[in-house]
Amino acid sequence: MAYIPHTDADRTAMLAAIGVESLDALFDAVPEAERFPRLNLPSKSSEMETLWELQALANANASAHDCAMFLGAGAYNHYIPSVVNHILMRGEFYTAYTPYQPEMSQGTLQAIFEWQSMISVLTGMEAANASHYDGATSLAEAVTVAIAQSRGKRRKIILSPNVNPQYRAVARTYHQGSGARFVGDKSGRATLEDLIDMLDETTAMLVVQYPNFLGQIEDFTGLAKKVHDAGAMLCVVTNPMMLALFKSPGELGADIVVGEGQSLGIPLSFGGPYVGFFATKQEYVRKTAGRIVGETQDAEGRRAYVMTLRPREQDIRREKASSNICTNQGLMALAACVYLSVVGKQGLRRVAELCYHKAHYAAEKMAQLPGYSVNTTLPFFQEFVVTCPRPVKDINTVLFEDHNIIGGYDLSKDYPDRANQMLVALTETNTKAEIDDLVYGLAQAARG
Amino acid sequence: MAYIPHTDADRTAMLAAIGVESLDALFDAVPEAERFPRLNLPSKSSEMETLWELQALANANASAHDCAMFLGAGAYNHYIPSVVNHILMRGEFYTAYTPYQPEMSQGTLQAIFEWQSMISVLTGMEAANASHYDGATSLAEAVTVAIAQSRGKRRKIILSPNVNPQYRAVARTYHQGSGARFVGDKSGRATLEDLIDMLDETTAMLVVQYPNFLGQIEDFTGLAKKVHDAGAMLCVVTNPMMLALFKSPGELGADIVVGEGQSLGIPLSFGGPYVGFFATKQEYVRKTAGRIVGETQDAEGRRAYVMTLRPREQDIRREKASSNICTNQGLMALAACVYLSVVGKQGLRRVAELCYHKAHYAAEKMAQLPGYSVNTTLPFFQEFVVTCPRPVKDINTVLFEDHNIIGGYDLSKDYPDRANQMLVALTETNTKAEIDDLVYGLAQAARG
Amino acid sequence: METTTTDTNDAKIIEPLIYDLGAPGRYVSTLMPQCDVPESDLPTDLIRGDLDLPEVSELDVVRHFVNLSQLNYAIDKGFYPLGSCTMKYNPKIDEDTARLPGFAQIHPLQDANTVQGALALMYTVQQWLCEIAGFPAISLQPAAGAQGEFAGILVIRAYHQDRGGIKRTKILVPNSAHGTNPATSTMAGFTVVELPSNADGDVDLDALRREADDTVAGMMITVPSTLGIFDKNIKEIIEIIHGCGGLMYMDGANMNALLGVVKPGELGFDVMHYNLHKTFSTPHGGGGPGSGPCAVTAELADYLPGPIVGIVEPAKDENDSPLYGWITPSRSVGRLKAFHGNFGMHVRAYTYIRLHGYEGINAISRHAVLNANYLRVNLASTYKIPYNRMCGHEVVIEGHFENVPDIHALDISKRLMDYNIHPPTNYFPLIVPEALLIEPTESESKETLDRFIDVMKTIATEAHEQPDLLHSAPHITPVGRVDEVLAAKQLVLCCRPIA
Amino acid sequence: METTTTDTNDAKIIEPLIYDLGAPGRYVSTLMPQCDVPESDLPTDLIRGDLDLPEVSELDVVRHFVNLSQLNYAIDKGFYPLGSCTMKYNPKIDEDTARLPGFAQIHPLQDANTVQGALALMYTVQQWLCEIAGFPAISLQPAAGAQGEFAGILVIRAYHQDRGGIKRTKILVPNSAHGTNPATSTMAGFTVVELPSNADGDVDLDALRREADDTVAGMMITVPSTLGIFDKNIKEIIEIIHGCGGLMYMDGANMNALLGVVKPGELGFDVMHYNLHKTFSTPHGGGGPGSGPCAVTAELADYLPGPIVGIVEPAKDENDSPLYGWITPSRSVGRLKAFHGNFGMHVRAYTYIRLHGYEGINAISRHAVLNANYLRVNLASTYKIPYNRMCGHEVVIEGHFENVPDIHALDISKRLMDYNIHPPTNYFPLIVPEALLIEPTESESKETLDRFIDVMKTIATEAHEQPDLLHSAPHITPVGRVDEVLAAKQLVLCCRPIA
Ligand SMILES: Cc1ncc(COP(=O)(O)O)c(C=O)c1O
Ligand SMILES: Cc1ncc(COP(=O)(O)O)c(C=O)c1O
Repeated sequence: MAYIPHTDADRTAMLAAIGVESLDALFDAVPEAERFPRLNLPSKSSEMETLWELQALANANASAHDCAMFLGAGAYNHYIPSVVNHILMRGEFYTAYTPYQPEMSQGTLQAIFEWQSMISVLTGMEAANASHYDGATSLAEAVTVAIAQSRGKRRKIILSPNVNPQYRAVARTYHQGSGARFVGDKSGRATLEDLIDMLDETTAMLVVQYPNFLGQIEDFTGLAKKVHDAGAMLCVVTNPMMLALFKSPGELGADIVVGEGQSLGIPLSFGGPYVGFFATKQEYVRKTAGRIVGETQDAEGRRAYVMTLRPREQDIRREKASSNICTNQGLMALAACVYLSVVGKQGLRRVAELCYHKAHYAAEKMAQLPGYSVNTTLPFFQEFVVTCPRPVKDINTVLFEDHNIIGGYDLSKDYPDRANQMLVALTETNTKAEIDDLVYGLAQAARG
Repeated sequence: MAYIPHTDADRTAMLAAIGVESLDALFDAVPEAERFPRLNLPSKSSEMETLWELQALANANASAHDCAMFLGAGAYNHYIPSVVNHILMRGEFYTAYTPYQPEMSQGTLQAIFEWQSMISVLTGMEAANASHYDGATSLAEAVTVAIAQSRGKRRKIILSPNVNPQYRAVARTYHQGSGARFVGDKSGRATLEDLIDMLDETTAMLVVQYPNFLGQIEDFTGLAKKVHDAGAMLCVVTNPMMLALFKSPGELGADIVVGEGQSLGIPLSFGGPYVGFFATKQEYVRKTAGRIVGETQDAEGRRAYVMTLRPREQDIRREKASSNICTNQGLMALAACVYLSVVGKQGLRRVAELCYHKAHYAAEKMAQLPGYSVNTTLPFFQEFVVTCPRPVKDINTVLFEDHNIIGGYDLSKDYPDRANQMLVALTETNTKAEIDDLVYGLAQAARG
Repeated sequence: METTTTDTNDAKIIEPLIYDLGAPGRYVSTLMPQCDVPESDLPTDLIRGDLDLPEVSELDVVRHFVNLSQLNYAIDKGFYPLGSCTMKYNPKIDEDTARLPGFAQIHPLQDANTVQGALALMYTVQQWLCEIAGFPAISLQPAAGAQGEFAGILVIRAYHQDRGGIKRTKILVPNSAHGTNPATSTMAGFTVVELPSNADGDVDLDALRREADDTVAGMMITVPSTLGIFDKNIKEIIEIIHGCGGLMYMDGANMNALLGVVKPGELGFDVMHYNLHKTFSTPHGGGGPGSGPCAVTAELADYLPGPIVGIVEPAKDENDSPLYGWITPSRSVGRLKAFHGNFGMHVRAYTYIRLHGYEGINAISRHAVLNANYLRVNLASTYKIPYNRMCGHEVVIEGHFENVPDIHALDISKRLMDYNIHPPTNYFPLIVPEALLIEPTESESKETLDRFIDVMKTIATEAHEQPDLLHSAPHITPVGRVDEVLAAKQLVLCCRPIA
Repeated sequence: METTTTDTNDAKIIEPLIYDLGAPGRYVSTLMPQCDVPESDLPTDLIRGDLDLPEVSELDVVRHFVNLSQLNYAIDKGFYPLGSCTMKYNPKIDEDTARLPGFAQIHPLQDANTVQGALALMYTVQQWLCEIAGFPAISLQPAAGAQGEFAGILVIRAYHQDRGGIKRTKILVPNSAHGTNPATSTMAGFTVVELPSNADGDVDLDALRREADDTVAGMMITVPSTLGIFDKNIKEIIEIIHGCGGLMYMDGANMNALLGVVKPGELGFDVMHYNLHKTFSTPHGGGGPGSGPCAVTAELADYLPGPIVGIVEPAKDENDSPLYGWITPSRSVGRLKAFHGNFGMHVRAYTYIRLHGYEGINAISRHAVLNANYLRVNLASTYKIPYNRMCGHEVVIEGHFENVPDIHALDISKRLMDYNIHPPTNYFPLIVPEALLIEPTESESKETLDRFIDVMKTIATEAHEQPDLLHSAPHITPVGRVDEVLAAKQLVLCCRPIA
């Protein structure tokens, strides 16, 4: 049956060896009343028919494959070089598990070590871990580190309202039992100065985003010093694609840098699997959660890699572990590692520049549209806010139905006072023709 | 540039080592007048844009992906299990070449050996080679063997008119300089008895097809004996999918069995790459062309595989070689080998049965259509001839435009007296719903 | 093919780091599209200086990662009986369906009406997983088993809080439990109380009764347990906990023993998580991504993390489809990650369940358990089996011998590598000395199991006759035993200088 | 990871045959769709009995072929300087484009109006290949280089026959030629006359003049020659052959030295074939599939094998596309294979040329030749280079040493394997003693070449100091030197008994 290789003869011989009459007799220990329930599932389907069914479901979606995509807000439609998927399709990578046995896992281990190194470089931090589930849970784990760093004495976390709303929500979910107190983002309008004013001796960490959720590059000059002076840590949530072009959070004085690695060669895939990265100073490494790979040697002095600082982890530390993370997003870290390798130093910068140029071209065109206005008070990277003459939902309906365009993100979903504000994202995949279509579509949609 | 890794520094150092000033200076030996012509080609394009361009070209075709497919006539739309492509995508297989160095090629060599074994089993012959370009060139190579077997004394080749017309054409192309004489298929209507009557002491080989081009299974009982009594060889062109269900050509007494392996896990791909197979009795092996892999041992007695009987081949025998074949269709043989492995003994039979049942269901339904008649005087496998009330071309236009169906093959292209005859092919991929649609479409098309 | 060369310079390096390949100034030009819009000025004062990434060709990259991949062992290479991890065959078709452009290229924030296919798929996966486990509600959001646990424990916490249960601060966890269980409980703010196991490997009921009071929020238990056995008293345990007002959490990492055998919801569990990357064969990816859906009783449904997929407009008739949309449970514990979970794993799980159907799903656990017991009875004469009774989908043995005290489970594990077999899980569960937890899964054949049995017996003989063979193992892997202490001491985590 | 185990039973078998895996009665049920039509009776007397195919699980299959693949060396693993074969990098994107459903799932006999995208692609490939080689007409039908040669020689034959040239029975071929050249000529019914090379490796002009009479149908020559050099007298050779009424055939297998450097059509050649699997990087596939388009002058266009793609209705205006269709040249030598050639390779070639553009195409040969000459100058001090002058894209050296007479090119080749490098082509061209024909291709980096040079020098030292190291090589491959004589003697070509 399907992937069960047993022949009748195999089954007979094996049951005889065990000394039972039937497969069902293996389950005598299971309470009889509940044993062997009926499963209300469809009947089996051949691979061919299953593929057809899945194709039909896939075709029932409008995708970046057949629409122009201007939606970002935390996930971006970048081009993925073919080689990334070819490497990911190697069974040696995707059908292995966590490299518990280093002698049989040097491929995975070295790739993670390389990914850690690249994340360190991009963020400007000394160390990075193997991965977290996504950018949001990386932030939640950063909060844990900050509280632990103060030995639990500081539990106030100041969140910029311009941090991705879903990340803030996840940090809160994670810490509903930990005693962390989140402040700063309630009104949605706190400025950096407001946040700095909240620093006190109970503050464990201040969290900003770079570029912020609205696409803007806020001026963080001097921020780190103020945070550190208050005895707190500075956490920067960031988009690694931007870091190809803009100063690293390390240069800005961050203590912990977290973010979402999806931009780096990972498909949109309706929101996952992605990969959260987590980078910090070497001094905080022992406080961080998750797998970390370090360099070492084998018995004959050959260079080798191995998961290190294992005693921090749940399987050894159990109820004293700071996090329960076990399985992470290994294969996605590999994808990003291959992406960063092949796009490389010059290529990544070029992709980032294209995002920048396309976004600025689009912003300029939209700024000229009657009824629309674009906020460009701060520098921006690939995303910006355009205020529309009508609710974004309605605009997007017109864009999709009449122009085959998936429009930007409706900011009013997270910021009630941002009615009619659309967050538009551009990547290197958006052609000038697509952008011009979008501008045209917006003009049409203005009329209602 | 693209896949050229040289940096400026590399180039400079290398030119210096060689002792020339520039890349162009490497070509002084090339006649100056013609040196460095302008190339009227498009400018370079990024991978992303190239992919888009190719997607647009691909989308400009109607394919079995989005139409119901009833076209066969030598290439069949079977389902290809996912695992086949996953194995084919392994760089170790597809970026290697002919296994000249067996110590570094045991993967390719053993896979070819396994493919040879499976083809031997399917055809019922003692030996098979690594592959030919396709079924048609396999037949052409069989003709060469037959003439060589008679030491050139016999050069008459009797071709059944029911052999695939393209195969017959290719055999003629190959032998325009070899002195072979092809007879039997001129009128297009010669019966098996007529062909047998043509046997004489100049006959090198008689060629029949099983199932024949019209899908029929002719009765070859006693044929081999008559051919052999005349001192000639019997060549059977066959469809390996049918051999999962029907008696092997070996059982029928064939001396050489050739055919197209596309049915075995190879995509339609607009006609290629496919894989020709060539199987024969052990006694004729030394006369055959193409790579052959044999079992042997290494220096330490480990089992190993190696290309054998190499002195037959062009690189060693040069102008005395019986064929010039060098590169063959190795990867496609691997595809078929994986296909036959995973579908296996029971699965292949099941697929063949499905083809049979679907074809018979379709034939029965069409036979009931006013204006259409189906020829079922002989048993058939997956293809049959339906005589239509109008030219097949017109019927197919209606089927395509109104019903999204790619109809059968227009036999009048090859057999002028078969006007209005359509060769319909069924595989396990044709659902009952598709067949019913086809029948409905044919009924509609009858009206004109 | 072995990649080590006899080149003395390279001898200490199996495969260079990607950073040590390539040359300054090298790049892959095909990956740099032209700019088709006017270029804007960059804000120079914000621009970074150097970007220390690899400078390699595409060929450099391909060779590097192909060569790295060959340093790995994997299910696609051979037997991988890593206990508690369910390393079963990953169907190749799953990889194809997850990559269909209509799945891979949709954005998580698209309007629901543009992604009805994806929502229908998730809804169906929710339904099927509910049906298999006997629960009415589920959230697909958790990204792995541990996050599924966390979701479930937060649900338990919220439930008690809503009922004023502030003094319910304890979560009971058997000492055989996976480390994530206690860690999860702590993360959620609970105190963990470890419960001893009895001589049969079952939970010590007396100890349980002693702890079962009104400070208990709930109990986390794995079924079958991480010792690979079905606790004979499972219904009694559930009753005891329910009796003191606690909720029962089932760690579903071992669901590969229960498919079609028993529905945890029907046994009386309140919350459970799945590991799709185990039971439903979404690949382990060298350490993820996983997916850990969390299922609950009707009473707890409103607390699930969200959003989840619901029907917002039912189908009008048989030929119509319902309209699917996102629904956030009314008293949700909140979102656990951005967006909606590891959708790529949901596609694979859908594919896998669809291929199997009820017939196949019913067969999986029966054969997984058959395989584990077959190993058990065949290894029992050579290795000590601490709980030698009918086991579930895995069996724990002890990797040591009375008369060769310096042979440890680790030595046996490393020696297995020389036979091209991945070791079982080592030193877990913690309560078994020198534990080797062996999980064959249903996708392994009798031939493979027979060879494993032979090899294990050979190793036992070797342990007695040539113990050094085990101590010096492995011998045929790309590297020999690696020095974990050195790694922690030198703590080299990055190969580049960071400014 | 080495797959050999220390298991004594398995020691002589690196990987079992697929037939030796599995068990009777095993099958993969997911590959057996249900029958949705009424089943018909089978004609029992025509049905075969046993079908002796493997009976394995999907996992058996995956492991078997993954393990087999790892026994191979490949471009994706390392340096593969196999002369005359142009083992360059195969871009991964090519594999994606060739698999697009709109290409992979179209039937070759579909009506032209349903496959306009595929025809447009083939038409464009025809145009580009014509442009690059300087010919006005081409057929994409030939499946490999040898078939391209055959097409070209048949064209030459037909041309002469049309002009009553029945006594033109000779094809001249330099003795450095690839074996396919003489074999092709014989297949087409010609007599082969081998021409000697002079001390410089060029064609001996005197010998050529002696043979150049009215019995000459044509001459086949490879440019650059298989010695890797540009014949200094190429224009004179062409003149001589044209002077005696013969036609000039260029074997284009070495076009990787000529892209943007010279157009053979402009040099005066009449016919030429390409090897798309060499020059245009469609992968070699472990021995094919290839593609060998045959290009000709206007005078010969009507003889090309067909059908080829033509424009049957020109575009009406700029925004319109032309209508493409099949055209069979009026005096075609006939079809060379069923359908229209290896279309999958045409898609890859299109992708490859499109990515490069004229800029990239112009760079390819310049760098291929740069690489070859760099190897030449660096190896010249260690190895004898019979024609040590500026070479094309490959260089031939002699793999032996005066003072160690029992070291042969083969020993050097086998020893290279120990350094994880694929050997060059051995013993070809035949006219060079102990030939090692080295073709680095443009996709290899200076670092790779430098390492190769180092290794070649090390091997030269080893040859003198430890010759047994070479004789016993290779040492690190899955099998050691294999016994070719035994293979031919026992002639085991099939592992199953055939009834
Ligand atoms: C029993 C048990 N519970 C929980 C987990 C945690 O699952 P995950 O690794 O997906 O977070 C595991 C897996 O390692 C496990 O074996
Ligand atoms: C010079 C030369 N000519 C012709 C050929 C034949 O090409 P193919 O192997 O594609 O038939 C080759 C390839 O091996 C070659 O190197």
